Amino acid sequence: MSELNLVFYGIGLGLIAIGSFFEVVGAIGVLKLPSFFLRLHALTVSCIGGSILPLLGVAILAIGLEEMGSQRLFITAICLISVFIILILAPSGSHSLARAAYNSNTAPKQPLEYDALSRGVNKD
Amino acid sequence: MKRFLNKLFVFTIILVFFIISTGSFKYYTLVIGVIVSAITTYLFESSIVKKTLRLYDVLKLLYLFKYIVYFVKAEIHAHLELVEIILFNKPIKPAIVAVPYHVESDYGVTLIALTVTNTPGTIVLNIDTNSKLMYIHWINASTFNPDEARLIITSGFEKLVEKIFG
Amino acid sequence: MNIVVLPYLLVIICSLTSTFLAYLIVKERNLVVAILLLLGQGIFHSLLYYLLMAPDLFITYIPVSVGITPLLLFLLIKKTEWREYD
Amino acid sequence: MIKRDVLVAFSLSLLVLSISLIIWLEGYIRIATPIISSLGESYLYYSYNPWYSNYTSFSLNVVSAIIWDYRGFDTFLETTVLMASIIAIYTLLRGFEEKVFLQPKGLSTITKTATKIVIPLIIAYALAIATHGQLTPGGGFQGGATLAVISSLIIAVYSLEFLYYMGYRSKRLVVIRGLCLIGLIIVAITPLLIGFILNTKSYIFQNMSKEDSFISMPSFLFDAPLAGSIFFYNVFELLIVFTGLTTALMLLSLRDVELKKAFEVREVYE
Repeated sequence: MSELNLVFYGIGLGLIAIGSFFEVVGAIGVLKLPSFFLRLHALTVSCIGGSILPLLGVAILAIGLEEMGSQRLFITAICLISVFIILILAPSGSHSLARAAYNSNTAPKQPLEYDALSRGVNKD
Repeated sequence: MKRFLNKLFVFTIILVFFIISTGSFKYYTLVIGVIVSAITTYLFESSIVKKTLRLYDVLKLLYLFKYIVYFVKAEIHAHLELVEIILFNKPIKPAIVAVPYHVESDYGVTLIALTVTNTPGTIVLNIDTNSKLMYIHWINASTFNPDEARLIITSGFEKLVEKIFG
Repeated sequence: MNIVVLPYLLVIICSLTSTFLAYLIVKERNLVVAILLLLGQGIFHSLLYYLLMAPDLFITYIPVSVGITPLLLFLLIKKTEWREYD
Repeated sequence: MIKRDVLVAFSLSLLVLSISLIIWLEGYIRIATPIISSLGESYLYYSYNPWYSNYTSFSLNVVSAIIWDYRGFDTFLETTVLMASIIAIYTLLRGFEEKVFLQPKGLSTITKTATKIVIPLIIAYALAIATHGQLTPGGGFQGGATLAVISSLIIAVYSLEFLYYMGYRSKRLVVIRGLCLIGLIIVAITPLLIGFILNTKSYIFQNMSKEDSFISMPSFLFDAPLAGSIFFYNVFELLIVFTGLTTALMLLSLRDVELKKAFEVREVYE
């Protein structure tokens, strides 16, 4: 293994380690925070930090594995495409969850200090 | 041919995705991929890209690069703040604030909303296309005023998004 | 522990957990929650297919169990009632 | 419901444990025994074997070879099973009308735009699974189920009205499904017809040349094995499964206004 590949390998492993830390933080946040809307914020932490960073880590790690031949480029590309798709779909999912929960009044909104949406605004 | 660049753009993206998802680079894959992406482009091109693309739109890739750098910086800040809130019990002040936006196109609005939702600490709750307001649930609100909130949350993204999508 | 035993252990874990979830689905009164649990059971089943070396069934089961079946069941619930009564 | 919460938490922790074990054991997993029955061994031996062209089907994916070549007639009857469930739904809802109001509502702009970007990618992926069914794991049914996810996404995000706007009607879909079944039959009897014209012996559902008949479907396209009729079967099966599942989804998501007449008809019959 050449030195450049070793650098790729190290960066990949480091990104995966940071990602697992954020995953744990997100899980603690989901258990700890008081209301549904606050828990969605913790979910975003474990989505971006906990799944996008490790995917990028795997992509970089796969470039370093020279013995896999040309197949490693496909692994890298698949990881990057998954990152793109998660970046699009995960926030739109949490947006529609929050919108549905707010409009149907199923989740308690407290604690909430200021609500601009309830002051005479039409909901589309 | 009308809107040739649009068709070429969509066609290339789908062809590249097809080849990557099969995991092989043979003539067979290439021929089938060209057929499949031609059909998909014919069906979906007009609904995906509304604007007619021009050749100098390639320069917008530079803004996209700048946008990614900005996005990564914002992500790191927001993550550190959320870690502080969750692990070290930093006091929070949740609020729903109204934030105005000035982007015209659908893609611009979507990109701003997705970026705001992607940064931990802010979630777009609802969007009002008539009065151009976004309602954002903010975990640690420092202000309730729409214009000040816009300066803090979206104005940095919005300048770049306006240059990319217009 | 011999490393050859571990795959069998995994199969046991997956099948036991899907049995737990099946019990919960039967006992659950709120049908929306029951469908979400069914989705989790679908993920376990697809893991089992992967472990038992059936990639074809694995590819089939993911869209069917995660994409189509929940939507069909939600549509059915929307037409009737979302809660069971005694 | 403390007991239920404990069970759910326990199951989820076991899920995480099993996924991490799977990733860790990537190289060691060997659940199937290395001893294979003689029948399975013969399938493995002959499914891609250019030196025995009388027995092979030129398919790298053994499952595809078994499903569409060695037991093709069985699978052909299987594809008609889903038709029975659609006919059952039609009988329950007889008399319904599809009314087009052309005012699609759906979720917010953000979700709609995000879904719009993803839909062509799903189509490309589904077609990649189906057309490479003879090379990698996958095939017609897998691709069709993946493609049907699109219609479920459109119904959930854009509402049923948008499917009408795109030109989908349940009757049209059933007609397309029937045409694809006819296409399957045409592919199946093509060798028989050619044999009839050339006045030699040939079989129905024949793929490669046999000992007593030299007629064979194309075995290679460019540089990859096409596996003869398996490719065509996969493409038709994709359309059959997609239209079948989409019809079921559309019929089950009909609105009350459209079903009003169906209830009246049912009262008359009862």
